[in-house]
Amino acid sequence: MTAGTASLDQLTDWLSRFRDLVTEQQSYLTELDSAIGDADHGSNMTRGMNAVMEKIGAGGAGAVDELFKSVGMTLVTSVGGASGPLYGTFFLRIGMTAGAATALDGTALSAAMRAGLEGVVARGKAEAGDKTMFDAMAPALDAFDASLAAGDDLAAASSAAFTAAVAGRDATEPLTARKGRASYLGERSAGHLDPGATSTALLFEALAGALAKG
Amino acid sequence: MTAGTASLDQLTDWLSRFRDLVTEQQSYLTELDSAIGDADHGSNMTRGMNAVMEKIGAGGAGAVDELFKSVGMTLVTSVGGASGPLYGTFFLRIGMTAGAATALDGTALSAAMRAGLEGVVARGKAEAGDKTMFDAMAPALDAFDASLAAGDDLAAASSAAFTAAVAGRDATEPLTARKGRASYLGERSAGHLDPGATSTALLFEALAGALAKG
Amino acid sequence: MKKLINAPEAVLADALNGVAAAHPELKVDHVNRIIYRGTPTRKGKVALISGGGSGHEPLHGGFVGLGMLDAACAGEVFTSPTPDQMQEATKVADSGAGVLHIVKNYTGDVMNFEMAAEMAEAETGVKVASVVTNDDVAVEDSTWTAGRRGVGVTVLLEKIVGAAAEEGRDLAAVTDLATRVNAAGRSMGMALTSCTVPSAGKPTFEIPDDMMEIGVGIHGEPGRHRVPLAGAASIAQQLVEPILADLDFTKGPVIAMLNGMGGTPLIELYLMYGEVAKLLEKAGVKIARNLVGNYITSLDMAGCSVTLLKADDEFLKLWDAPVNTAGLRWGI
Amino acid sequence: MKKLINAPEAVLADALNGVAAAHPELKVDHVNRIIYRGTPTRKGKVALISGGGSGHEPLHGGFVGLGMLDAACAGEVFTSPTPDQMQEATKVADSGAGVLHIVKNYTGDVMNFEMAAEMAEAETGVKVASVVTNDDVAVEDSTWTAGRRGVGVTVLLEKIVGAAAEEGRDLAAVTDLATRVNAAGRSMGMALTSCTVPSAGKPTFEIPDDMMEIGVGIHGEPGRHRVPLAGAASIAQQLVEPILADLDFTKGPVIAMLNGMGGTPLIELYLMYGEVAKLLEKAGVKIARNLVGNYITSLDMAGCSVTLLKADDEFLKLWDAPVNTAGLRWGI
Ligand SMILES: Nc1ncnc2c1ncn2[C@@H]1O[C@H](COP(=O)(O)OP(=O)(O)O)[C@@H](O)[C@H]1O
Ligand SMILES: Nc1ncnc2c1ncn2[C@@H]1O[C@H](COP(=O)(O)OP(=O)(O)O)[C@@H](O)[C@H]1O
Ligand SMILES: [Mg+2]
Ligand SMILES: [Mg+2]
Ligand SMILES: [Mg+2]
Ligand SMILES: [Mg+2]
Repeated sequence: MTAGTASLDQLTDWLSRFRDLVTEQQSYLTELDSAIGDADHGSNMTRGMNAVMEKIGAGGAGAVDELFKSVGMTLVTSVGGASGPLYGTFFLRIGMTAGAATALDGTALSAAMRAGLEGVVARGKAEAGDKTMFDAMAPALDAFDASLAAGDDLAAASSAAFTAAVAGRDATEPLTARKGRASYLGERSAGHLDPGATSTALLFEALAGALAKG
Repeated sequence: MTAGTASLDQLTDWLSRFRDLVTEQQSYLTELDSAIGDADHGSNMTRGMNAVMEKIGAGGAGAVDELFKSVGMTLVTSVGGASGPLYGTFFLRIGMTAGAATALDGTALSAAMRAGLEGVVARGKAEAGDKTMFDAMAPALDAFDASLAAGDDLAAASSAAFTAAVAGRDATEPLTARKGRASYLGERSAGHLDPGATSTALLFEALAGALAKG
Repeated sequence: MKKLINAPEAVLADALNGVAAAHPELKVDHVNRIIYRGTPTRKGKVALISGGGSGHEPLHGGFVGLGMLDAACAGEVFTSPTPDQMQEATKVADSGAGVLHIVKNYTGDVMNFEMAAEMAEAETGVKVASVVTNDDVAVEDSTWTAGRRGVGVTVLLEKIVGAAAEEGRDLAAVTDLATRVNAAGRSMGMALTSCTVPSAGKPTFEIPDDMMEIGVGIHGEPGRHRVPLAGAASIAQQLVEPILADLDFTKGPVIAMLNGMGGTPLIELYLMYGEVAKLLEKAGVKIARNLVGNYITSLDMAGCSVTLLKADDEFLKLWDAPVNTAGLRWGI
Repeated sequence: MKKLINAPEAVLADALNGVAAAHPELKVDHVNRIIYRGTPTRKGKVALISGGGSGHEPLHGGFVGLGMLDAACAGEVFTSPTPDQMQEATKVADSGAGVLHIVKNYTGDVMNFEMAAEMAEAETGVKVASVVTNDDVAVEDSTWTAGRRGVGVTVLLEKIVGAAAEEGRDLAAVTDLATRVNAAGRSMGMALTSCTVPSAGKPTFEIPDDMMEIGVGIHGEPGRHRVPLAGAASIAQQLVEPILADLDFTKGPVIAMLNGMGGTPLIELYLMYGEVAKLLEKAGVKIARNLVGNYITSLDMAGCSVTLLKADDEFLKLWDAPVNTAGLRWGI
């Protein structure tokens, strides 16, 4: 189906942009987590992505699988909490699925991210509407696929994914949480954005930025 | 020397007025104690004088010694802190000095209160300028005696005592405390009224009220 | 934010330095952030490992020692530790008799401990069993949600199961006991104030002077309900009633814990315990043992929680067994 | 004011109810507000009695039991108990071997204990001796003033002297020991926030978010100096330096206590202990034993204090002797 590929540099740029975004929005993410969680999502994601960039900044990943397995393991071993294993598994599965390529075309990237999402679901058992990162991640991947299927290139597809992630994030606001810490609040969880869905929207903002043309 | 006597009823009225004044000014006394002490002088004095009025309200004191010994013991056993033993001793010594009279003339009342002051000094070792209740009590008794010596009656003498107590109280403000809790603050104790000197001014306000002419 | 810290990022490392300095009888792995007993696990003794986010002290590091845990993994404040920490603790503490992971029911803790167990079994063949505590009646129990939080019962479980491991029971027996202790306990908590997470720098929630949160956990999360501030007797009732409604505690002896959230002084905790004891007596609940103090805290939050545990003779005997940890000590 | 209480006037009575409910091994005289050991003082054993205003828990009631106090008198919050309470405790606890009154140096405490001793000796012939603790280096020592406050050393003294009384030393020996312990110890405290006295209903002092009080006691009084908020390492230095300047602690082993003021969580106390231990090591002070926790508090004040005690072999042996109280327990 697809036009263009994501190079190893672009994929590394994705991670770097994601680090910058969570760092910039650390306080905001923590504020969201204060309302319905335990006020650490911003510092968790910042700590994790800084560890990731330190690890891969050292360079040396010759292939996509190596890169993302290292990213996943670094998140798993540096974050903790719910987001550590979930984002960690997401990237680990991307690495396991992508293989020893040095670039991914749309189909391959889609398959890898899908595997990542499945990993998140395997770990966290979240379903649509539970008010978790799933609610931003699943629509983002659907939009990514739909865009590729419509013949768009990677830039357009990742931009569509971002838009869908933002919509998915916003749709978590009225929901009553059924998974994660926010579920302890019962109905009081409604009326707040989910912090994990918000960081996931940043994940796709970073992807769209990294794969944008020119 | 003196004109008029203080009857048992008037002396009881003294105590009752003192209770009313410390109750009214409980928050104020505690606020003063917050600045340079431990924020309990108002509740200490209120608790003590309420216990006193409950005790003597039951009636039955046939003589001055009985009345004030009971007042002193009640303060000693219900207040605690610094003010309990000090005010308690003040009234105990009044009782011990006054004897089984049913009224006190100026000379007798002066002698009794002097004995009370000596008791306060024996217990607390305060000297003039230490920033304690002594600094209101000693000038009040001096003024009381001077007024009587000048031929004034009890009403005028107690009013002079009150005026002197207020002046003594006000003079504690610039002092650096050398006794009591305020001494722990060192120079930071300067610039605040002493709480005990403030309640002692109320003691003489109550006396002046009780002995005022008809 | 007013805290006795150097910097938000350094809280955990600095606090572990203090633990190491204060407790020469413990071993602190500063790299992996694990607190061990000073002496290796006795051959044949099942090792007990727990862990969780920091900010709940003395839980869990304060419960490492004879009669309780073999090791505790410390996460960042309110953040579950990571699988590699738990895997390392599992490897080191195992004496060959297997390891029980004691996990409080939070999504992060459960996932990280699961990964750790997978890794430890796969890489080293250590037998790992887990128990997940979930005693908080403030949260509705449901398979569709994350379920109930693990709170106060975790403390009582670590003591009771720790004594059983010390006796030499095997991994299956220790795990079974842990499951039974968890099933027999219930908790309910409240907060007068929020706590402040160091990295967040300000209180997790704002609450007016005349309100309180009922049904809080131990992570500074808002509670189930915000209600008007009330006296101790009424607060006790709001904590005890949901517990008694959830499980019958009148059929035998009970271990009761009145736990402080970290910012509440002991005089208030005793006062609250007096109110709780009165209510329990009225309800026909017989308290055989009790704990009053700060055992599972939420940083500097002011508030308290009540935990009740149905305790048969087996539980009571294990409860009374010697214990020698920084946070609980008797009989030794 | 947010507190787990029913009413300001009822705090002490209600808290004593809780103590009685939580500690069946103690006897609580609710009328006289005295906490006794459950069993009468052994014939021939000197009785140790302490007491003071409430709000410093676990001090003193939490230190009643084998190896420490025989009785503790509880005053209103921050208000010394009254002579009749102390006299009653003295009468009841005396086994014929005499009674040592352990008094913290505050005008009120000293005067009330003096009156109690006079009354007890006059009315019942009980031999009463006293020791007045005055270890707070924040206050200048002078015969022209009320002198130094009694703070942290009181805890260590009650433990050490309690063990000596348990050994059967006579009143003169016990008193002499108490005097020596007091002379060998120094303390210094600080506060991040004020406490709130229940009857006052609001914080004793206001303090901005970027300031702290150095040289506070345990009654919510402002300190000697208000200085800019600093990190834990700097705070440790501001506490340790005046102590070391006042007494030489480098000549032998030392018992160190890092004490919380009531509103500071354990994780911060451990962190502070780490900083203090580092400074002491640098200064050549050898810590032989330590305590980290809330032992002598100031209601809900956030802050801490450092206490050092020069401890020779005699002190260390007595320190290590068994103790069984609500607040300190080991060896039994
Ligand atoms: N079971 C789950 N499945 C998917 N995502 C989850 C699940 N539980 C929690 N999350 C996500 O994790 C986010 C919280 O992450 P974080 O605050 O870092 O961890 P913790 O909740 O342990 O403090 C939530 O906002 C939510 O999006
Ligand atoms: N040695 C002393 N001699 C005389 N008065 C004293 C002495 N020490 C304290 N006081 C008085 O007691 C007052 C404080 O009383 P109060 O607050 O009730 O007791 P406490 O200081 O024990 O909390 C002080 O303001 C002072 O006037
Ligand atoms: Mg969180
Ligand atoms: Mg006072
Ligand atoms: Mg967390
Ligand atoms: Mg006082």
